[in-house]
Amino acid sequence: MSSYIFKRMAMTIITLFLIAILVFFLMHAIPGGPFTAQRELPPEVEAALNEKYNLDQSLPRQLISYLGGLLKGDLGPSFKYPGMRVNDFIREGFPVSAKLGLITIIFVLAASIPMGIVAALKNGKWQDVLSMIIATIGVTIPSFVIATLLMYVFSLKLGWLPAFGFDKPSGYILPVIALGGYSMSFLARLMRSSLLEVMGQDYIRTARAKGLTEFNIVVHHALRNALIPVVTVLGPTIAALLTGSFVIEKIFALPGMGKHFVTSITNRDYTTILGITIFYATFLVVMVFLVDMFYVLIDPRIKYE
Amino acid sequence: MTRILSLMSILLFTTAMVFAGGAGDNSEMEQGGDVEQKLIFALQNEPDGLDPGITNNSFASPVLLNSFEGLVVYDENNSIAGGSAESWTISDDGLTYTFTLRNNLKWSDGSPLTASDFVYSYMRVLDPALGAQYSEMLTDYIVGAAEYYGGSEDMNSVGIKALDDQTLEIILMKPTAYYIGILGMWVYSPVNEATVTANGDKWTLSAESFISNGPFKMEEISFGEGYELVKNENYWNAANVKLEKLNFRFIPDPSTALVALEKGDIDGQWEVPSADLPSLKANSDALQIIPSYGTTYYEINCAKAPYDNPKVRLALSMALDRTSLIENVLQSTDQPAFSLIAPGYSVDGMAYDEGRSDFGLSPMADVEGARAMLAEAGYPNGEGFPTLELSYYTNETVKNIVEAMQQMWQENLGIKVNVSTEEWAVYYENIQALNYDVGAMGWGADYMHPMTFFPLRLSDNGMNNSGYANSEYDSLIEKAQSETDPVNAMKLMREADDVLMADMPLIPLYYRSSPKMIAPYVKGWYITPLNNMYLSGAYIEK
Amino acid sequence: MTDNTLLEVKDLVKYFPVPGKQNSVVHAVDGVNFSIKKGETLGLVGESGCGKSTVAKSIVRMHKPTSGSIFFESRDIARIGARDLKPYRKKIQMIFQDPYSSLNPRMTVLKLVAEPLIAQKLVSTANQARDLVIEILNKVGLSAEHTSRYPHEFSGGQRQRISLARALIIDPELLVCDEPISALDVSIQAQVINLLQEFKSERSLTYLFIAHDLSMVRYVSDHVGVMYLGKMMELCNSEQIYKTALHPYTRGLHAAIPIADPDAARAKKISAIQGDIPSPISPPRGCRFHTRCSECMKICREEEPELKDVGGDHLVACHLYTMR
Amino acid sequence: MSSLLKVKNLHTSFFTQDGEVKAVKGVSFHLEKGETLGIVGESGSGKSVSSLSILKLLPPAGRIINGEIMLDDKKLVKADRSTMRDIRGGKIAMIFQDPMSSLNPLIPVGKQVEEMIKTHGNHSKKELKKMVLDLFEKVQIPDPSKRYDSYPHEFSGGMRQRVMIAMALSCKPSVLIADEPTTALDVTIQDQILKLLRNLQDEMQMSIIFISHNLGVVAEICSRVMVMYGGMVMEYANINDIFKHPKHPYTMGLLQSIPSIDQDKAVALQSIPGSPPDLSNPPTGCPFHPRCRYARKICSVQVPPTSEISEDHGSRCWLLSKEAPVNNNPFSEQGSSND
Amino acid sequence: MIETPIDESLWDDYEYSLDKSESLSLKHRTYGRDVWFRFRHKPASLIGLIIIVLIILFALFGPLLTNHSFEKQELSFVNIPPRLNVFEMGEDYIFVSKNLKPIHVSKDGHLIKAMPRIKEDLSKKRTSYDFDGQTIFVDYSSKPVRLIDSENNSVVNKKNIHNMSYLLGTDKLGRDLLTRLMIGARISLLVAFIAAFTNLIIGILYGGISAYIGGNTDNIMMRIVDIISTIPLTLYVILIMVILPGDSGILSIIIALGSVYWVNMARVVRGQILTLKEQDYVHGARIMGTNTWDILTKHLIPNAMGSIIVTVTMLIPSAIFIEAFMSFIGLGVSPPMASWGTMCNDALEALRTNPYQLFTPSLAICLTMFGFNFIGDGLRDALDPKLKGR
Repeated sequence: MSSYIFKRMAMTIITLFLIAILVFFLMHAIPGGPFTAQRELPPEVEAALNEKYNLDQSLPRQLISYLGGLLKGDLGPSFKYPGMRVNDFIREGFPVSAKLGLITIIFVLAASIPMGIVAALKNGKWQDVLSMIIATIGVTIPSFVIATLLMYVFSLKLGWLPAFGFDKPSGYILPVIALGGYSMSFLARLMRSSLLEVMGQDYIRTARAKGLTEFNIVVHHALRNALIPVVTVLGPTIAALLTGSFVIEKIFALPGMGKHFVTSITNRDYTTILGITIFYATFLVVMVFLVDMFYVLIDPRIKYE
Repeated sequence: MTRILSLMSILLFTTAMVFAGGAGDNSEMEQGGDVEQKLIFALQNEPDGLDPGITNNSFASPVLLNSFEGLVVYDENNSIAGGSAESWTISDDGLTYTFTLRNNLKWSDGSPLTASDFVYSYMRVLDPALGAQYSEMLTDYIVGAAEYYGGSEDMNSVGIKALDDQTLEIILMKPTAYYIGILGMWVYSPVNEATVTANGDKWTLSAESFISNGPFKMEEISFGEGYELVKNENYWNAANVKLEKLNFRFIPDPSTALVALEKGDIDGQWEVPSADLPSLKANSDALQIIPSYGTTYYEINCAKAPYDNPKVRLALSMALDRTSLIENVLQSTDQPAFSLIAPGYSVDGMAYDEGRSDFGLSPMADVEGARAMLAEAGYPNGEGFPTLELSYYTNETVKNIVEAMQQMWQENLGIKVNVSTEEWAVYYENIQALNYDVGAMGWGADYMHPMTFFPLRLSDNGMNNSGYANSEYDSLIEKAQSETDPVNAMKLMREADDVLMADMPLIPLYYRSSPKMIAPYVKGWYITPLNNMYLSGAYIEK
Repeated sequence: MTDNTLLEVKDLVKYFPVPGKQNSVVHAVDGVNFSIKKGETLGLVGESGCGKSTVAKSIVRMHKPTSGSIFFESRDIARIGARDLKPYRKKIQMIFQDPYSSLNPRMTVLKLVAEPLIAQKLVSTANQARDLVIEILNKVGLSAEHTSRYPHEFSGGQRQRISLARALIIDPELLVCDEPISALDVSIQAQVINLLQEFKSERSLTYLFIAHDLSMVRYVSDHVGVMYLGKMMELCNSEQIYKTALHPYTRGLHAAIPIADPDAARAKKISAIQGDIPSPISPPRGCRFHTRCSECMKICREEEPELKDVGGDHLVACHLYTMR
Repeated sequence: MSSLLKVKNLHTSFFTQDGEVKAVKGVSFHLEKGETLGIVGESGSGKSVSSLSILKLLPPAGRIINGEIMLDDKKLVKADRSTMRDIRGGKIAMIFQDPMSSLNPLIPVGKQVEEMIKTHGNHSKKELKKMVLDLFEKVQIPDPSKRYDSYPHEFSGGMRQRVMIAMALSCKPSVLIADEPTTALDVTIQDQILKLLRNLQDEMQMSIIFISHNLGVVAEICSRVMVMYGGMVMEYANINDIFKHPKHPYTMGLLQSIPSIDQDKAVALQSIPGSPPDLSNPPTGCPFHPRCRYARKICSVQVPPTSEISEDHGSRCWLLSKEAPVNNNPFSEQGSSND
Repeated sequence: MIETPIDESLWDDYEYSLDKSESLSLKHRTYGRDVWFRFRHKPASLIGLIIIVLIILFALFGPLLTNHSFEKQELSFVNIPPRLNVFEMGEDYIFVSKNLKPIHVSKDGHLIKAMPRIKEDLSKKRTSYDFDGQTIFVDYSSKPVRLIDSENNSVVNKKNIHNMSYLLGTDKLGRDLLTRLMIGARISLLVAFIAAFTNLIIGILYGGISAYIGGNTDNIMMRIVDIISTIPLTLYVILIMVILPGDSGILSIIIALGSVYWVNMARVVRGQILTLKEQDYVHGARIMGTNTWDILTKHLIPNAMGSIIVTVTMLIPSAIFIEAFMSFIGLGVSPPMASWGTMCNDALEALRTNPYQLFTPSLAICLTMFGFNFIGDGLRDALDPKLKGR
């Protein structure tokens, strides 16, 4: 097991470095630089900035010094926000995104799994149809439309909920729904089909033949098995939810990390692009790894050696 | 000789000013009972920094102008008034400015603020390593500054001196009548040497180290979320500062901010969604339309055929129905523009644009005229005219205008127009590289003087991205810049304006106004046409 | 071996890596020797996991053996590359156990049965192929109208007959049958066996017939080999395996066959072989069967018996007979 | 004496997109205390569906259309859920063909057995474990206390089936339905399981319904046999009659398909031609007639009635009717088979 | 036992025939038909199919039926909703738009013309307009906006009529929303289909090769997939927009989607091929000497097609989704072209003022996704070999 984990980690680090290198060259390939502005900078300033941020060096040298910093866990200074470091962005933004993400994950799980279960157990009945209509709507409407509509209805028309920010706990409600809507629906559908499949398995028939109550069968026999495919998609989903969403953070004015995914690119804030991507990739890899480890817990058949 | 420039521009902006109902006299008003004196104001974006010496980011302006105070400020009449300086004198040759600071000026941490602080701050801007984005506001005017900046001269040759603790002297290279207006920019704000030295480039990142000298001081900085400022008890005029708390919240989506405003969660917002303007105009008493000293225009690539032909450029300009663009597309209260230079500046009661030519343009499209002009240029009915590439940067409002312009040109001139968008960084590189036909652009004034616009078409100016060069224009501007008599200067500028617009090296579209949402119970604020908001006298009255 | 030996397997070894485990392997086949004469049928029996299928798959070169040789028409095909193998692909065919997974569900019967013809470039026109297909289909009891149908429309027995038609359409020399009837209903098994027997006599085919059903193996085979945990335990002609089986395992297998005779069946009270087959990852030392053998001796636990001729072309790997 | 379990005129259908598929068409049988009833038939004959119908464990598309199932005096067809739950496992236990898929892969086997006991009675935790270990011992699982915490995938097929048997026996049911319990196993293991079942039955005096497609296996364990084809009972009789005096062409065909020990290799096996019927498109009349070598025209027209040969022996074949002609009739004195 | 005597002739020998004994399902269906049969027996999937067909028809032929062009702007008729709340002034209907311009509307709901403004009186918050010689006023000093006729009387009669000139109303540049919706459908579906097609090709090739070769090649190829899937899409899109010549918004979206979005498909195909290549019929084919190409094209890919098609139907909505998202962050098709994504995005801004502008395009996106989702669900079941024969 430990040798497996070690191997996996080595692989992960190599992958992350490759991602860093690829993104590095990709972002330098796009035109425009971090200091492009309408008011042309005096050449002295530009030279000073380029020197300050190492941009006067050749790309490979920049890359090497960046990777060197990366090894020490330093994601470099932001080009756009003087004095800020990319680590600061993550330190400031990630907890916000993560908190929203965490609540969203709880909401997603708390809503999708029961929904999927009900739909599967009432296969073909109105509960199923209703759940699946909700779930289909959830996967069909883009999150920015959901977010705007929710705000229009609940903040503007009804005035029940704040339109932005986390100043009040109720401020979480709309972003959580908008952010989690898609995952919730997707997982509900997955849960439904997975549970439907499990409910057709022989061991469920065995459990019935034992005289177990339907509740017992679902809870003790079907759910754990049905959760396996759900857990598989949970890794990337959790990673995506915790690292924030550009759209939701923009609409609800949340000081999270998600906006950096887009703004750093439009700003050509090179270090931020790299840092955010690497942070996300690391997070993703770790989540996928945790999911794999979680398999070991729920499925005795899986062993990593 | 003391002269305070009068920069009133009411005449042209009657329309708008009526809406700016919040502006007004504040001294007599009583504060409204026990209402909490707290203002929450939404900004669309996080500024890229709060170092007044470095940033030129417009999102920083409401914060910087209310937490720092330079030597002079713009008052509610857009006139220059004393800020940290109580008074000043200008030598007869127009080169030496001597400022007398107010007594007992203090930083927000209570330490004394002296003339040498100003010297320190300005010299700091003149260090290229700082990366000051407005450095030319010093190097272009102050004697020795450019040389020091370029590294060829030492500090002592720069014309900035603290004569004593309360007296500051600035010596210019050449007489510049509008220099005092430039001094109102935040790049001329003092910064506290102690905190800058102690914290380096991080001094603006935490409230403790963010030491300022304006009416408000920083209480909390929440990165990505907003700034909380409180009244600065050490401000010289603290007695007249009524707001106890001033919050700036970043709400990237103006529609969200609007919802929040209508719910009463915030009291004002910097950007108003343009789509909501008409209904806000009809229904909201919070909408304030502020005249703005800026022009939205379109760059034409004068170095490229057929746009190197002034007739073509004029035809393009004539074919646009500016009124329809403003009323139907923007649904705003902007004014049709016929020149690069926005109106709003006046000298001795004479407005800059009084009696100005319309340069052959009219508020509605002059289809006949435009066609004739294009035919004269060799393209009757647009025949043989290459496809016009109309570029713009990713922005919703610009997109609407561009789409409407596309149709106007196609219909009115019979030419084919292609529209393409790029995100700003790419777009601007293309514009700079003259890799375009016609492209969206605009200019908002830095200071209240037409000279903030003219350099845009100087042949050697870095911001002239049109490939246009006219030595006559260049020399007129040079003359105007050093003309100390404002009336004469205006004449020269008007001449230059005529020379410029006869060549039509850009398509002026409209002179901007700037809509803001500020709840009606907020009083005592004012916003200048430079888009500078001053809240030192603001208060809540419910 | 005599001249008319078609296939000779010598010291065949096949180990499979255990997924996730670095240093252990599955000892699927661990040194097996046998040969088949032209026109004869060799039956291989044994419990699941004894390696009989691996032997079959090695012979058709579904995988490369770890070591050992497989002489087909005197040429070792155990380790030759895909190109050299091509001529043998025509001569050796195989029928699989599961009639459901061995036919591509997306192909019609015509395409399925014609596939080997096309792969071996034996026909030039579609009509020619079609005629050949119908001819062979008729032989296995199906008709021309079945050609446009898909496998899922057929029952298991019918599919197995399609598989047979498919394997035989290119006239192979050797047909490897990997448990061809064990997935079929009893009433159908006889159909397939009868077809196999018919073809054998008609085309003088050679079979390697793998099954776990001893009575069927005896019926179809000339010689029978009994495998256990990757080893050959006993090898003799089919009459001997039934009447004078020597190895305790063979006898046990024999006794385990349910007899369709209620009186005889009821008489047996204790099962013939106790326990489970051990893991092929770590097979027992000594005789691999010793853990379940009722006649286990001390030597059986320590020394592995060799497969030895005890006379009459009867080979057995058991210390009971090496002692003598 | 009333039978322990009685099934009368059972009709079970599946409702698919292709329409109704009649899997069981009027099956009747009874099961006496302590006896083993074998149900023989090939895939699709309706044998498994019949047994699943008894416990109402049919997949969602399946439904009992008609008929009566009586356990002692309880009517099961209309029984409510909680009654059925008591019966399942408590009165009637079941084991299935594939012990791998029939055990929950994520739960230790001990727990799975324990769960069954817990459902049908009140026992302390300690008792429960003890009972499970005893059961494991009884079904000859070596080293029970160690195996208690093992997962199904760590077991061999035979061991898994022993677990299933232990589970089935845990509540001392009066009826055990074994649905092809040895089909997936090797002969040696099949032999062990059969012997185990037989010994356990002797010991516990329960009744068994043993379903198999293999007549040999049935011979080992059953006292009475019922042969099914196309959803109908073709013939029923005690074990000796079935093997020695079969009265149905299908039964006869089945018996002849198995090579006997001294089968002459030169003689071809006697096979039943053709293929089993497609249930969604069953033949008219006797379901077996397309493959029957004795078939008459009437066989394709009308379903034959069940003729009682003796009290305990019946067969559904037209050739048994009094009017049936004698030529090529294996059941008449003169025509009995000469081929 | 048998009561009625049986007709003698019935005792004749039954004629044995091969066909009858080899019973086969009467309902002989080819594979495709079989799938179709199972597909159309699910009402939801059928509804999905009908929706998609209707949308495609709508996109292809709809623009022929409207008398508007998708790009023609009528700047005097901007932001006119589909339902008009008009003032009844004698025989005339007058609609006052959101930007407070009176528009003359005919009795049957056709927009006639916007009235020229005479004068705006800001202090009284009323504007005067010339209505065929009469002067009327729009008074917005109080809510709701009032219309005052030439005699200085407030017009009180109001009525809701349907906008017959623009059935779904106009957008912010006075273009017909219905026509734009149709054109938008073309773009959105085009983006979706081309993206799906590109993904199909790349995904199948990549996933197929990776799985077929296996071993270290597979390992490396899958690592590459991992890497690609973590790199921000925005970065690619900007890069691609820059590399491609100026005006090709759609092309860059398609290329962006096509060049990175295949990773899911590759994973799916790989998973399928990995399982399939261990199937007996694949081994069988190899034993027969079938070459690799035929094994891939005749055995592996056709059998993986089920999951592939299902993935594609799920991929199409996600391509529409991404196109919409791109528009949201400002990287959509170039104007005056419309796509549903850009329409949604344009309308979002004006949601408070003109909610109807968001309604139709987002409904269209929803319906399409519903359609594809249902088709995907239906196909998954229809193609699932496990369900065969049930």
